[in-house]
Amino acid sequence: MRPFREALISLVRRPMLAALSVTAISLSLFILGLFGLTAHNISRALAAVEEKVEIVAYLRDEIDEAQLRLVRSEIGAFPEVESVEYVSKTEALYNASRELAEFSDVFPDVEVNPLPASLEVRLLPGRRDPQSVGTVAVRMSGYDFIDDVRFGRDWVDRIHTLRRIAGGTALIVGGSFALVAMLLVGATVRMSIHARSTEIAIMENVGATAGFIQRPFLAEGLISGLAGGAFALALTFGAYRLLDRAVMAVLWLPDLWIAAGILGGGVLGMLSAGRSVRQELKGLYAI
Amino acid sequence: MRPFREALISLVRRPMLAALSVTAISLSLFILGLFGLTAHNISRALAAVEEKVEIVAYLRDEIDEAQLRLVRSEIGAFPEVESVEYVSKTEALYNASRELAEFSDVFPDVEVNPLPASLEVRLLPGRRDPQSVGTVAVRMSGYDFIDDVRFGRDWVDRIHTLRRIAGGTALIVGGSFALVAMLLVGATVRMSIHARSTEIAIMENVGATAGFIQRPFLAEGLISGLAGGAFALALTFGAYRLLDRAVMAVLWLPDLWIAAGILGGGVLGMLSAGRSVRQELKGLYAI
Amino acid sequence: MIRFRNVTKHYPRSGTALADASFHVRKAEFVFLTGPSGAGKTTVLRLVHMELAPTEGEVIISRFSSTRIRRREIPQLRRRVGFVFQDFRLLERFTAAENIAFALQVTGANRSAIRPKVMRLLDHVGLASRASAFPAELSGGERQRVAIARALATDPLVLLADEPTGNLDERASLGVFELFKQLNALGTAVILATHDTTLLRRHPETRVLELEDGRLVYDSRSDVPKPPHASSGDSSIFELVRGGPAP
Amino acid sequence: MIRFRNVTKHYPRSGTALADASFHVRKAEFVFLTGPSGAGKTTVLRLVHMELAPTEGEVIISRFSSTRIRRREIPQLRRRVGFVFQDFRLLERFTAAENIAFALQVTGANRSAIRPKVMRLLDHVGLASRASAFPAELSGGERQRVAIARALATDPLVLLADEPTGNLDERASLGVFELFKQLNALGTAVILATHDTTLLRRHPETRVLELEDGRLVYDSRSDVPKPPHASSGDSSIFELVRGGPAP
Ligand SMILES: Nc1ncnc2c1ncn2[C@@H]1O[C@H](COP(=O)(O)OP(=O)(O)OP(=O)(O)O)[C@@H](O)[C@H]1O
Ligand SMILES: Nc1ncnc2c1ncn2[C@@H]1O[C@H](COP(=O)(O)OP(=O)(O)OP(=O)(O)O)[C@@H](O)[C@H]1O
Ligand SMILES: [Mg+2]
Ligand SMILES: [Mg+2]
Repeated sequence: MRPFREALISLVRRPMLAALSVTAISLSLFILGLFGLTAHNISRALAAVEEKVEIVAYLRDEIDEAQLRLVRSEIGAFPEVESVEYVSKTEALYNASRELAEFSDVFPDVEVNPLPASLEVRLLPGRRDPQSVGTVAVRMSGYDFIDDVRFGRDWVDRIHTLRRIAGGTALIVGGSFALVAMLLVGATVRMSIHARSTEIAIMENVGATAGFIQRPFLAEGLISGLAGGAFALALTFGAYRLLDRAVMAVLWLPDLWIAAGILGGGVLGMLSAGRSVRQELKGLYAI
Repeated sequence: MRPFREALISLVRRPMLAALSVTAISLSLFILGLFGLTAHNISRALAAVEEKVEIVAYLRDEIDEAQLRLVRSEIGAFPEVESVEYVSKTEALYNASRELAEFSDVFPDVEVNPLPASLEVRLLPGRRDPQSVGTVAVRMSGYDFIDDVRFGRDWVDRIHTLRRIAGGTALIVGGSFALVAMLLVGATVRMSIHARSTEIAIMENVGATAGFIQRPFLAEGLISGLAGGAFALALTFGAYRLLDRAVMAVLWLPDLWIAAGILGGGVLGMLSAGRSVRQELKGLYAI
Repeated sequence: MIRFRNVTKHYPRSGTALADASFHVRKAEFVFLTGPSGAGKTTVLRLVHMELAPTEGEVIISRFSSTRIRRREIPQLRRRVGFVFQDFRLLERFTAAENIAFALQVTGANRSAIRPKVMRLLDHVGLASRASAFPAELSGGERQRVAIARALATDPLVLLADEPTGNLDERASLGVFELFKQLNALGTAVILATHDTTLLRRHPETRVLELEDGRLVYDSRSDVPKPPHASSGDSSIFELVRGGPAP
Repeated sequence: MIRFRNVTKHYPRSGTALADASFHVRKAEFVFLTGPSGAGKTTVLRLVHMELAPTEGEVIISRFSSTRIRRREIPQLRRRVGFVFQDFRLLERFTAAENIAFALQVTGANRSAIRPKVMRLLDHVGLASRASAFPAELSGGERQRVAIARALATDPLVLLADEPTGNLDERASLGVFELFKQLNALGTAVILATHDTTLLRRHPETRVLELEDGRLVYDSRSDVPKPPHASSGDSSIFELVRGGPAP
């Protein structure tokens, strides 16, 4: 195919220009990679904390098997609820003895188990905000056999605020980074094509149509963008390894993000090239 | 001055090239601005949390005025200690009654105040790590009149870990961003000067020395860098306002950072330009 | 084929380069366009090529008129017009052969036909051995010959040649001129802008259009008598020669 | 002043452009350098300018030798050598006047002296009215004259002129030639590379060096007889002219 052959020839024959523009594209996309890495890990950490949001309903001792089954299945059917776990009185005592050393001393001695049985309710992801938690808690406390409902309002509020702040910051800072990366790729491609305006003018002079002139540049933009994306991936991986070893265990980016980043680089390179070439075309009359 | 006059002429006569390279420089430095904004706010938030690290020493009821004064001044002289605050039995009771609603019910009724007096010790910034805290606590518990020393080891550990992680991440991610910004500025300046290699070759042909050729380019690099820095500042301020309104109250960057950013942009632009021109010089013989 | 109707061209920062010029070049005609430096020769050729729009008047080439042509028709026109530019305009990153091939690719020529045709053209201008050299690796005259070969490549309807022998020795010039004559014999209209008086003197039968200071002062096919060699233009050089101070 | 000692120049991708050339040009001498396109004329001038290093042999200009010159001496040399490049090499973003002024600034000329000198030079080449035009706004011949004015600006020790009249009409050529003669009369050595046979014929007293295919085949000052007009080079054009197919 002419466009790709010519693009490769051109990249090889202008090694400096090609190297500089691929470098600039790589660095621009690396910004996204770094931001993605940070954002992904923070978001996963928050999600992990949020998973601990649960509502505990303490049951009266009088509840019987059938009633328990009914309550469990009814609560399990609430639209917000992910799972309902039953913790018997014995289990509660066992857990308490493991968690509290002082308690463990008295454990074998107690005659009567003072701890109530309970239902531990987890909510679906996306329904762990204070309002949903509150609603579910209120509905649950309506049951006769439920003595008391607890969910640590402060805790839920605080996580929610954190999430909102992290999300808003990520949206604004991340959006800025993404925009910056796009604009940077655009500016560098524009620059590398501006450096070739004489070439483009000559092509026009010889009677080449806009499309004919553009095609190799589009191919070149695509190739540079993909190459830039690949290098950016390598750089991001380097930063990931460094973080992982020097600071703490971090998660690597999801495959989808990686694929989107590289393809995005290619498409961005191509679109920028197309736009830049169109801007260089003199059109009908030079003067 | 010739260099600056020529630089301005050149910027005006190549508006496209000038605009593109200033744009690219602005965007690159904006990355630093955004990162700086985020890092500064996270660091301030962590510092605020860390300020709450304190060691509380409960005093025996038997302690008298003179002994108390001695203990206070001795502990205040520890190299790690910032301040020592005395909380009397009465104050302790008052505080407890304000913080715990249940307690407040019984407050007027109590005959004997069950709460001990205490010393609240704050450490100097930079000495709030688990080890320093532990050392001070051990030294304090050596005093006769001190009954018990508490500092919430888990809390101190957790804050310290967070600090370490945030610091490490900032160092690696921020270092990468700074490097990327520098390389990007370098690459775009290099590109814009590469676009003028013919011009440079002609100057050499006419007998201009390397220094004579370089000077206007240095001035141009300085001007573009400063302009890029100023635009980056404006963009960063925009992001700050957006964050501040849409997400949460954030702190603006310290003046020193701003000055360093803009001056850094100028110096970076100048150095990159100098290096780029030297690379374009054909030198002794073209072939 | 080529018709100028009262064409005037002003350049933004320098004024009138062509004033009220009217002439007609027929199909398969051969015309010398002459006049001193700065007279407007290149301007006329660029108007034919529709690289410039006339400020006033109309330029008509074949079925294209400067007043009605649309943007996407420009490439169609240019593919029928071969232009040997005064400053060559070779693609620096293309070899001599690739520069010529490019002009053929643009017309959608058959890929397999391009290579032999390019080699034949290079051979015609004496550059077969330099086919794979880049413009920067060619001498001035060699570059000019590549530009000539490119202009001839597409068997154009109209050939515009702007000082095409300025960098060529007498023998090469003659060869190039013969190439133009042959193309002309096959039906191509040729406008050759030149100062080369040897060339003019050698072909007294050929039509001459003479410009001076943007005005068409002489057309050998009309009845206007050739004016005495005129006054304006480069007088200052002569003042100097007649006794100005050394630089 | 200028001495070539068995100078050979190979270009990386194209072989020998100059083979074992030896000659000497004295102070205040005027030399025509001639030969067909591709013979090596520009190569000789670029060697004098130390833009190229000889592959073998030695080039000596005044006190500079190609074998010993150091990087920082190159600008010193070039400031003493005026060069009218075949492709002009004007700074595109500088006006005509600024292009000439630049050559003077480079030599550290007094700022207040530059402006009047530039205007005088522009006037000498008939471009006073185009002083503030950019190269892209000039005609081919006008650009060439700016290049000439720039080369003359620094009162050089040596003037190299590469086909300096290729884009000029006869009268302007004569004027330029007279400028060169005047400079030469003041002590500047001039090497003028040209194919312009009219110029050569008009100045039979002037020394001629003739190159052919990289060899120095004739020096009018030595006793070597001028060879019959030779064989190689652009023969293919003539084959065509003698009856090859049209392109
Ligand atoms: N792009 C431009 N902008 C402004 N003025 C121009 C431009 N191009 C040419 N001119 C001016 O118009 C006049 C005619 O220029 P043109 O190039 O047509 O001359 P020419 O006859 O080709 O001369 P030459 O023989 O020197 O090439 C000249 O005075 C020139 O300075
Ligand atoms: N940079 C280069 N790289 C490779 N080959 C070159 C280079 N420059 C010139 N040549 C070749 O060297 C030979 C001599 O070139 P040169 O420019 O000296 O010729 P010239 O006598 O000036 O010709 P003209 O009259 O056409 O300008 C030519 O065959 C040319 O192709
Ligand atoms: Mg012209
Ligand atoms: Mg030459």
